[in-house]
Amino acid sequence: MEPLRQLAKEKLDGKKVIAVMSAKGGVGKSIISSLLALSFSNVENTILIDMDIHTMATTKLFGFEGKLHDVGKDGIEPFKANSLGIVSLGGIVKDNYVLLPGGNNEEVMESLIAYTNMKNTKRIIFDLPPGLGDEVLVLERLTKYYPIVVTTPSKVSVKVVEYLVKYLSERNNKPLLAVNMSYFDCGKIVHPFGEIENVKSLSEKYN
Amino acid sequence: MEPLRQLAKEKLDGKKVIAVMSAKGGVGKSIISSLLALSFSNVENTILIDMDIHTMATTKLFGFEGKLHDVGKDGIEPFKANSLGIVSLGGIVKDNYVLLPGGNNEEVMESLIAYTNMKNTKRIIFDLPPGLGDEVLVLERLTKYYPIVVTTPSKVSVKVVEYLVKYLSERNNKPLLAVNMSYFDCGKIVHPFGEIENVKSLSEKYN
Amino acid sequence: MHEWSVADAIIRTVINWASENHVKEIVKVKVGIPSYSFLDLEILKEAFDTMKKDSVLDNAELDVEFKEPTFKCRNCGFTFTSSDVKDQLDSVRSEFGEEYPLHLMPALAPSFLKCPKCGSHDIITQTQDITIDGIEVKESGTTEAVS
Amino acid sequence: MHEWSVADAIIRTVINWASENHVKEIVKVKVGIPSYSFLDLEILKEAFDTMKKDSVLDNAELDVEFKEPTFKCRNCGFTFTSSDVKDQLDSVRSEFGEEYPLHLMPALAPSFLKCPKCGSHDIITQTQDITIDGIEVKESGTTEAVS
Ligand SMILES: Nc1ncnc2c1ncn2[C@@H]1O[C@H](COP(=O)(O)OP(=O)(O)O)[C@@H](O)[C@H]1O
Ligand SMILES: Nc1ncnc2c1ncn2[C@@H]1O[C@H](COP(=O)(O)OP(=O)(O)O)[C@@H](O)[C@H]1O
Ligand SMILES: [Mg+2]
Ligand SMILES: [Mg+2]
Ligand SMILES: [Mg+2]
Ligand SMILES: [Mg+2]
Ligand code: NI
Ligand code: NI
Ligand SMILES: [Zn+2]
Ligand SMILES: [Zn+2]
Repeated sequence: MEPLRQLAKEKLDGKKVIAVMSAKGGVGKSIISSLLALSFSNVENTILIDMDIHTMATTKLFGFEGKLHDVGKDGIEPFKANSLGIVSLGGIVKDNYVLLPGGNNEEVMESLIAYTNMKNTKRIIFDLPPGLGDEVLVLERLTKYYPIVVTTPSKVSVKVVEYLVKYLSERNNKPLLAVNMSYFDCGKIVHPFGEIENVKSLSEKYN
Repeated sequence: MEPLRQLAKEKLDGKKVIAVMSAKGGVGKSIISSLLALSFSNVENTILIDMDIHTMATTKLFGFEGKLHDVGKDGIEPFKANSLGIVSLGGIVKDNYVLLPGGNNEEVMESLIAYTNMKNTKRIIFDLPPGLGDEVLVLERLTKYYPIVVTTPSKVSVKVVEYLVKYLSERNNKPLLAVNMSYFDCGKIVHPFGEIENVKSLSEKYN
Repeated sequence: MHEWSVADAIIRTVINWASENHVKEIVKVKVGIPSYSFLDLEILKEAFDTMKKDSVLDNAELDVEFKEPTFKCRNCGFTFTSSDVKDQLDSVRSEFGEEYPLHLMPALAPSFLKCPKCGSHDIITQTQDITIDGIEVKESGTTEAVS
Repeated sequence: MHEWSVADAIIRTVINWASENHVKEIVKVKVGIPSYSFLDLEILKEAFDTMKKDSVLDNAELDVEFKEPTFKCRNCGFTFTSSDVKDQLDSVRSEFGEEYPLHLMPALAPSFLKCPKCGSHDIITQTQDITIDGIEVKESGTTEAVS
């Protein structure tokens, strides 16, 4: 009997869930999940949940640093950025760092999901941390989700991200591959992290 | 009694240890630790150990993908890039992904250290993963180390990296802050991730 | 107010269990809670009694045991309990107020506690969150189901 | 050849323990090893006997118990042992040869094993690496020190 898991599962039941993922850090997961969530929030009630428990970038991106989530009878109240709800561990620990042994990660992640007030919410977007660990295992235990795997076109990033694409394909949970074509316009368009060719073989290999 | 930890501790005893760290992903830890290690290897016997067990970027940066470490009576033999020794979990799992619950991370990290052949090695450089978890705790359990904390000058990265700088300062293990001033020359010098001003307040705050 | 979410988790879990085991009426639910979460027993019971209505838990009583988990420092080996770090806990609680981090998420303990002997955050503990330690049903006497 | 590193870890740990406890001579060291690491007992004993020379372990015997840990799937709840995933283990061993990943690092098991029931990698296990389960000393009879 696992009360935390039970509550987390039931909270997500019936919601449309997207997970923005990558095995590599700094590829634009938080940027892309934020933009995506803002877009969806114009269409239906959406909450963005930041699962990166060590960086908590979302509070920094949206300007909620130093703020604490309200906690009511329905749970943790998301911060509001226009019509988008935002939940981050940063709204629980304020400006403290989060330093934890690996065995504690899953419980913190499950808590963040279980205790969020999701009433009237139709869509949940998860901003996942780098790596291939608890975040993937926890999500899979709790819900079906639509994976968006983010990479830059650099060769190293593409190779690292292939681990995750391979894993998801094996689990019959085929991802959408989002290539962060961050570019620079200084008279001509330049792509500092590489050209699209680096990604094509990955796309073709996993269809 | 912990045989794995005992062996790891004794392997590192008397070595000069640097840890290239950051709470944030994609800031250049692997790039900087690789360049640093190559430099030191021209001066003294040096091994670079990649502690990022999910991305294993070092095999990709140095061209050792698909290769397995030899394992002899003295342990795991580092790959050789000129005079630099390189140890990566990639040399144990080949091209398989590494997907693990958090509770298993520390044992894999301790194993990587414990079982490496460090005979005649004077300096160990650790390339750490993003986050603030087992990698920091494991290293602290095993050895004294010199921390190099890497950031780009972007505001979000600087804020995230402050967690680690704060933690290390509390532990009286003051880091060297390395700012990855990746720039673009297209007629004039441009810094896509921000200007040095974003870092100055962090430097001043933690001296 | 986090107590309401805790009650919600308990109720949903027990209802799910009752459904899977064809149980019609539950008399008592025994739960364990780490002492350092400082959950308010009165609020927890109030929330439980409010949310259990019109369910298989209608007549159920909530029996709460506050547990005193042992912490172990992985850096120096020292073991301690939350009474040994009372000053640290008080300090965090005063910084945050009622809904302090370990109230909401006991698993965050290593981030907020330092070993009283060596100062390290490298701390592990066995019990971290709410547990359901026993359920008594009406029908055939006592049934114990441990989480 | 990984057996040599395992012997090295055992010897250093026991020497360290003997030093801290003022023990002069050790008669037997009992160790536990997960079965799925497929360590070679003969090579392990050879390595132990070679490396123990001129130490407090000079006359010590190595007593090895291959343990059969239980795996639990966190996705569907199924429990199993390594004999239930023999085909998977054989497949990995044939891919890598003798120094296969779980030989070197038993903690990597979840990456290489899938639940036989649901196919998930979400697997936990209690025993993961080498343990020192007992030490017998010469002086005052049997002393048990469990890791
Ligand atoms: N398309 C983009 N254009 C400009 N900056 C970007 C873009 N994508 C990412 N960045 C920057 O790169 C850094 C890493 O992005 P982030 O979303 O935090 O990555 P992740 O969440 O994968 O670690 C941030 O400083 C971010 O501002
Ligand atoms: N100074 C730099 N110049 C050019 N590219 C860089 C520089 N620093 C980092 N990069 C690129 O940024 C990406 C992230 O760098 P990496 O060293 O892998 O970061 P981390 O190890 O912190 O995740 C890689 O694609 C790398 O090639
Ligand atoms: Mg990275
Ligand atoms: Mg991010
Ligand atoms: Mg990141
Ligand atoms: Mg890296
Ligand atoms: Ni409360
Ligand atoms: Ni071997
Ligand atoms: Zn301590
Ligand atoms: Zn299963």
